[in-house]
Amino acid sequence: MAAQNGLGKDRLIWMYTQMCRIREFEERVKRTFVEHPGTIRGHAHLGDGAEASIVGALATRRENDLVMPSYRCHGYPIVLGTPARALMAEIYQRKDGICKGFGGSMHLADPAHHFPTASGIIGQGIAHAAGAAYAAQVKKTGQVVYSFFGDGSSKQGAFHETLNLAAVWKLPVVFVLENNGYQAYTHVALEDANAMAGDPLSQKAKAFSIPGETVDGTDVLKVYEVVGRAAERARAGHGPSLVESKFYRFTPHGNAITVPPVPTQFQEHESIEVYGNKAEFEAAKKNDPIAKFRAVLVGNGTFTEAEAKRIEDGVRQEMEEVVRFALASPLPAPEDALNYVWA
Amino acid sequence: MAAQNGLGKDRLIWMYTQMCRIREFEERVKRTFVEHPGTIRGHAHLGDGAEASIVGALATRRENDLVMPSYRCHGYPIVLGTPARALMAEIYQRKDGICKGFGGSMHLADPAHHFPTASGIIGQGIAHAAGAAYAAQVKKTGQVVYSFFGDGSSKQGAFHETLNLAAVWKLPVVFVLENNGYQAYTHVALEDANAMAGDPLSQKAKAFSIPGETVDGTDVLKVYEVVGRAAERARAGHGPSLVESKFYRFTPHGNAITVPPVPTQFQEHESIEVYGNKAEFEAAKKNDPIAKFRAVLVGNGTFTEAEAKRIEDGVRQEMEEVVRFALASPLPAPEDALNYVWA
Amino acid sequence: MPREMMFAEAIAVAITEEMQRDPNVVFYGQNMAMTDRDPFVKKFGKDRVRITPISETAELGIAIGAAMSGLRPVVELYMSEFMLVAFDEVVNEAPRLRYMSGGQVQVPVVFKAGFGFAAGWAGQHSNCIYGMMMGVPGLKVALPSNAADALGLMKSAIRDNNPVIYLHHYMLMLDKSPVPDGDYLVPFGVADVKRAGTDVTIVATAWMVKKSLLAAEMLAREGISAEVVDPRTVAPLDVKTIVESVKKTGRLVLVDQAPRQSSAAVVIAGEIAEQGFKYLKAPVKMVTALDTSVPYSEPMESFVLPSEQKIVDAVKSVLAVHVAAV
Amino acid sequence: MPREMMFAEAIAVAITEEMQRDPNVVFYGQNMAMTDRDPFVKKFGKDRVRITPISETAELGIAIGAAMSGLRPVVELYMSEFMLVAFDEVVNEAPRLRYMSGGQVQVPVVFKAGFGFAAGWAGQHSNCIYGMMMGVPGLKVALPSNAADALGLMKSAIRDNNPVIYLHHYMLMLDKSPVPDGDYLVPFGVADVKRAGTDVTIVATAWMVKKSLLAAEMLAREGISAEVVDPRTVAPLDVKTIVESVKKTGRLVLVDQAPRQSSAAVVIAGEIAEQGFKYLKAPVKMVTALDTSVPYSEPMESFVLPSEQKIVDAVKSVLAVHVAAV
Ligand SMILES: Cc1ncc(C[n+]2csc(CCOP(=O)(O)OP(=O)(O)O)c2C)c(N)n1
Ligand SMILES: Cc1ncc(C[n+]2csc(CCOP(=O)(O)OP(=O)(O)O)c2C)c(N)n1
Ligand SMILES: [Mg+2]
Ligand SMILES: [Mg+2]
Repeated sequence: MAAQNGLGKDRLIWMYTQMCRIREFEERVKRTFVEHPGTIRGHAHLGDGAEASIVGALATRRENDLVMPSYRCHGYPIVLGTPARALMAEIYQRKDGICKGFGGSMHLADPAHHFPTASGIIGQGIAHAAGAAYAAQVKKTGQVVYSFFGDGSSKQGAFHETLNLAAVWKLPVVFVLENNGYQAYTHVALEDANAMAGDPLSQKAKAFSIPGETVDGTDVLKVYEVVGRAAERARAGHGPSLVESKFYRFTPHGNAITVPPVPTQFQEHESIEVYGNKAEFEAAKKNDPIAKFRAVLVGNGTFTEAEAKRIEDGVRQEMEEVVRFALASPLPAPEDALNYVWA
Repeated sequence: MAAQNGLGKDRLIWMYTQMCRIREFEERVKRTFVEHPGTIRGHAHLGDGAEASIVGALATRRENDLVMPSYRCHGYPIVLGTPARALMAEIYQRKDGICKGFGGSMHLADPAHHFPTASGIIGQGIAHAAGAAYAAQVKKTGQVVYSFFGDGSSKQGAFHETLNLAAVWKLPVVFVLENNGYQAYTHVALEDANAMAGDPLSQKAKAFSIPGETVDGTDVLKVYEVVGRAAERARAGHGPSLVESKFYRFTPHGNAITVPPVPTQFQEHESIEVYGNKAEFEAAKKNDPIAKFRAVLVGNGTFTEAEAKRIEDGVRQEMEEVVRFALASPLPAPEDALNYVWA
Repeated sequence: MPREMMFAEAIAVAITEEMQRDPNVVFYGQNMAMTDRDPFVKKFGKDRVRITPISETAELGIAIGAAMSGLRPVVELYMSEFMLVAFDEVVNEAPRLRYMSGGQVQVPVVFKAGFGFAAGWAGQHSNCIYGMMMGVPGLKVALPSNAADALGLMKSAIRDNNPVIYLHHYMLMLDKSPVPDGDYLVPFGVADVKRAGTDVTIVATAWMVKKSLLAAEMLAREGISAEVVDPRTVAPLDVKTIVESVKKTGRLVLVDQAPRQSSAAVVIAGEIAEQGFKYLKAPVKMVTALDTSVPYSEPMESFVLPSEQKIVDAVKSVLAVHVAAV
Repeated sequence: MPREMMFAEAIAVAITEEMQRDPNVVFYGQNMAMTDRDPFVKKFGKDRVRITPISETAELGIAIGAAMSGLRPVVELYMSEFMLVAFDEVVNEAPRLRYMSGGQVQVPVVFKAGFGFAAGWAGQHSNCIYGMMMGVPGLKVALPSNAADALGLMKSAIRDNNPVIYLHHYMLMLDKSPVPDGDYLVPFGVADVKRAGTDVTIVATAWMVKKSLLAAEMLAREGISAEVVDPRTVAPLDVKTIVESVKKTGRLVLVDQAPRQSSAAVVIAGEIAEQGFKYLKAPVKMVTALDTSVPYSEPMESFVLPSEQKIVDAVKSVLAVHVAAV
């Protein structure tokens, strides 16, 4: 087959595989609430539906480029090479967790794999990402920093202040605004002035005189192309860009919030639970980024139906072991809590 | 003569008079640092250069419309009808001050004359103004709120958050971004991404899908026209607009900051003091909004040279008495400080 | 006769009743009032009940501006840490504008937020930040520990002409307790003796009151009579009632979910060191969170937080000290 | 032999020396480094020395992100209240990211700001907000009171691998005092006895140290020997040294420019109520700002702030109490 956007067969298959790994990982997180109640505490936010956006963006990375997502952060380290078991173990509160049980689902971090930290406070991570870009600029490392945040987060002052300063300093950073249609239970059209007016959220870029582009975040190759342009612009020293990647979140914002010991699980998606709009949800499901990419790759002969199945089986097996490992991993000792307060 | 933009002779003369009153008031504040050292404490910020912008904007007010400026707030209440002596007395720390000596230059307030408060913290007053507009909307008072803030303040998160929310709620507020070229000692081109790219700051309106317009803030009639449009839009229930009013601040940001008892005064303008750019300053002085408006009014026969002089003499006399009153007013009693902590 | 109410329900009832009583009361925040089916929207309409973007600075600043124009906004913030991105509005605008204007304006706002969610929310969502809001002249802070106080303090907060931070503890939200009938108000600055005792005074707020009462039970079984005092508001702080109790017991244990030096406990201890010193028969003892952020994993989280047993041990330690030994 | 230095100069020297020593130290903020004529820009260039817009959240957040990538940013904030618009970055990001990551990152930032400007800056620019930053695990707070400490604490702050809030008092900026030669560092968490005495312990920070030393002079003339202890950092807080002093004097006066319940004084009083109780011969006495915002007009401003005379009176009041009377 012909390479897609200069992506060879192996790379395309790698991309598909990563998308499947994210989906399967999140499925297992969700199932855990049912199969092993109490194993996951607090609030977990899943990335299913974002696979094309995450993988398309990260596929444009060069070695050492940094990634700073929001608290909805499971998918990125999976692609960056963090052992999935260390991520699941963290979400399961275990000693073998990537953060040794200190952070949990909202605060995964793996600097060794170019993922410094994630903040649970809306918008603040955008500034942290720009800071990493400032360090790259001062140290002349040639790194580009990928900053991921949600549509709702673009209403936080940190977004505005950071994009202006990043533009003024021409920082090597790509701002990916993940528009999944919702801010928790709030539809974007209820809280964003651009959305309310029928304008794209990428129009916010005009406030900073930087490029702003909206891309179909369910099309991994389109995301690769648009984010790739922004990354090269950053790498060339021309400063930041804003990319609005539009896709749909397939599970609700997070597991239901309640007081222990009341068990918590994922309910129905807000479109149905809150707005009674089943049609919106069904339409989104029909536009599954993984199914779409699979069809493209089978269609253009990148892999056969059978090869695709083999990949998917492999991923299922990997995540089966990931769950087994995480469940078997010991909890931290109580007094471990005294570590890492001070550097 | 023919009425200008539907403004009759009396109104035009009123406008000219208010501009002169602001200028003369600020001149007397500045002189006070020389003639009566120690009379004014802390940090005073003057509005000379902004007269056309302030008066042109406020001339579009209907009765009961509210005004919320930044800490650079001397000019607005002068136009709104606050006795200038109560303002000067406040700046002089006196008991007869409009805030009884509690607020000072940065925190003038006169709700009775539609000026609720001014915050000394950058950007926060923008949100307070939107709040007043929200109250007007809920109570259906028909009021429009005028929010004034500087070019530098448009880089504070509060600006971004407030304009989005004001647009989403269609609040009756007009946002006047006073671009006087400087944020304290920082030239706007050093800190604003739009300015750096040669774009107008009014372009920030695109981030909120609201009208954004830039106007020559040294031309009182142009300001009247542009702000008037925005005010009517707000009054009609169509929501907020952003107006960038461009003018030049004639005195430095504020009196020099030092530790008492070291005397403080106004130094040279930053353009000279910091940037050594005398040309910029001279050019601005040649474009004095008051001299320009005076020429227009004499030119079109609104008033004669002699009538103009009479107005200017009257204003000088008024401010002479204002200073005398403020100097004569007693200081508050120490224990007065215990008042007004709780409502 | 009193009604049984869930803590969360008591808050909703208080806001509802106050909105019915006063048309100037408005209620807004994130992720509420999404649709017309929302109970508050149904009752009070979309002008008075609104949904906001994730814009705390604008949300709180707008409340302050609206309050100066005659409204009495109640802002739903969900978690108290979300106030930190807009903390200037909380501690440097709302409580100062009246004073700086020489009494010309007032700022009757209620900033409502949950806190202390000890359920795996980790470092940024489980904190107790009321200590940061104490000693800010012009600002009040309420910390209810049961449904009756939750209802009565919210009603007082909404009627107060000053800015009030109303903090409800997540771990108490589903607890049921009796609430007096009628228009029940709880005054600010009046501590409540939640359990009378003679041997030792335990001062605690919110969730720590529940833990302290359980500890008092355990102590009672050992013949130790503990008095549990709940300040209910930490600003204003009712030092007098605490001093009265210490005068009786001579011994003071302070329980607080915050790390020691950011706690209300240490402030109260300081006040007692000045105003209650002469009644103390032993050093005060603080039972607070350990000096760490809140970890995610359960064993570590419970290790750093105060527990009934830690309270019991603290009480015994102060009882072990005899005047002679001092 | 020691150099004489102005307080402000000592800070600049410390930053300059540390920037020369370590290329990872960067320095930026508002209204600094406007032109190439700026001394820091001249020495270190525009990559390491920058001017920023009025965007504290971005300024502090960028510092945190850069610190996790190996830089050691010093952010110039001018007035400490300007941190409040970005307070989440100060108390809920910088001190928490290392802990939440299980020790994988560190955040060596210095947030530098002036405070306490008692010169007519009124309600929003004259405050003492260090109390809000105490007891936040992972966060350090320095409050120098003379040029030597200003220099030595800044150097330690820049070399510290944890986030440090460095607060310099405006009223001290022009004061000259001796500074030891060489690479002078002042350790964190070590209080300094600024004046030795035997009758009473006065604990004070920053400008209040200056006032307390003047008060001690006045007391000396009346034959009263006051020991003045300066914690120098309120996080970590050196309680031990204070207890040692109280052990000697038996009496404690705490002086603080903040309103009582938001002061470091009340925290220290609380610690002493637990750890120093047995040495106290009299109740502690706090001399703090009155419970108001800071008014603009001079007579009102000085009325609400602590003064030498108020300190002297407080010392006499605690000396008047005799153990017998307790
Ligand atoms: C300052 C702040 N306010 C509120 C919250 C609560 N909160 C957590 S996630 C979330 C929704 C974020 O939506 P969006 O930015 O669109 O990201 P998404 O969850 O859709 O990926 C909110 C409001 C927070 N964490 N921080
Ligand atoms: C949050 C905050 N940061 C910094 C300051 C200090 N400050 C006071 S005025 C000012 C400059 C404001 O410039 P601009 O908004 O352009 O208004 P102008 O003074 O030109 O009218 C600054 C930075 C402040 N008051 N608040
Ligand atoms: Mg979203
Ligand atoms: Mg300006």
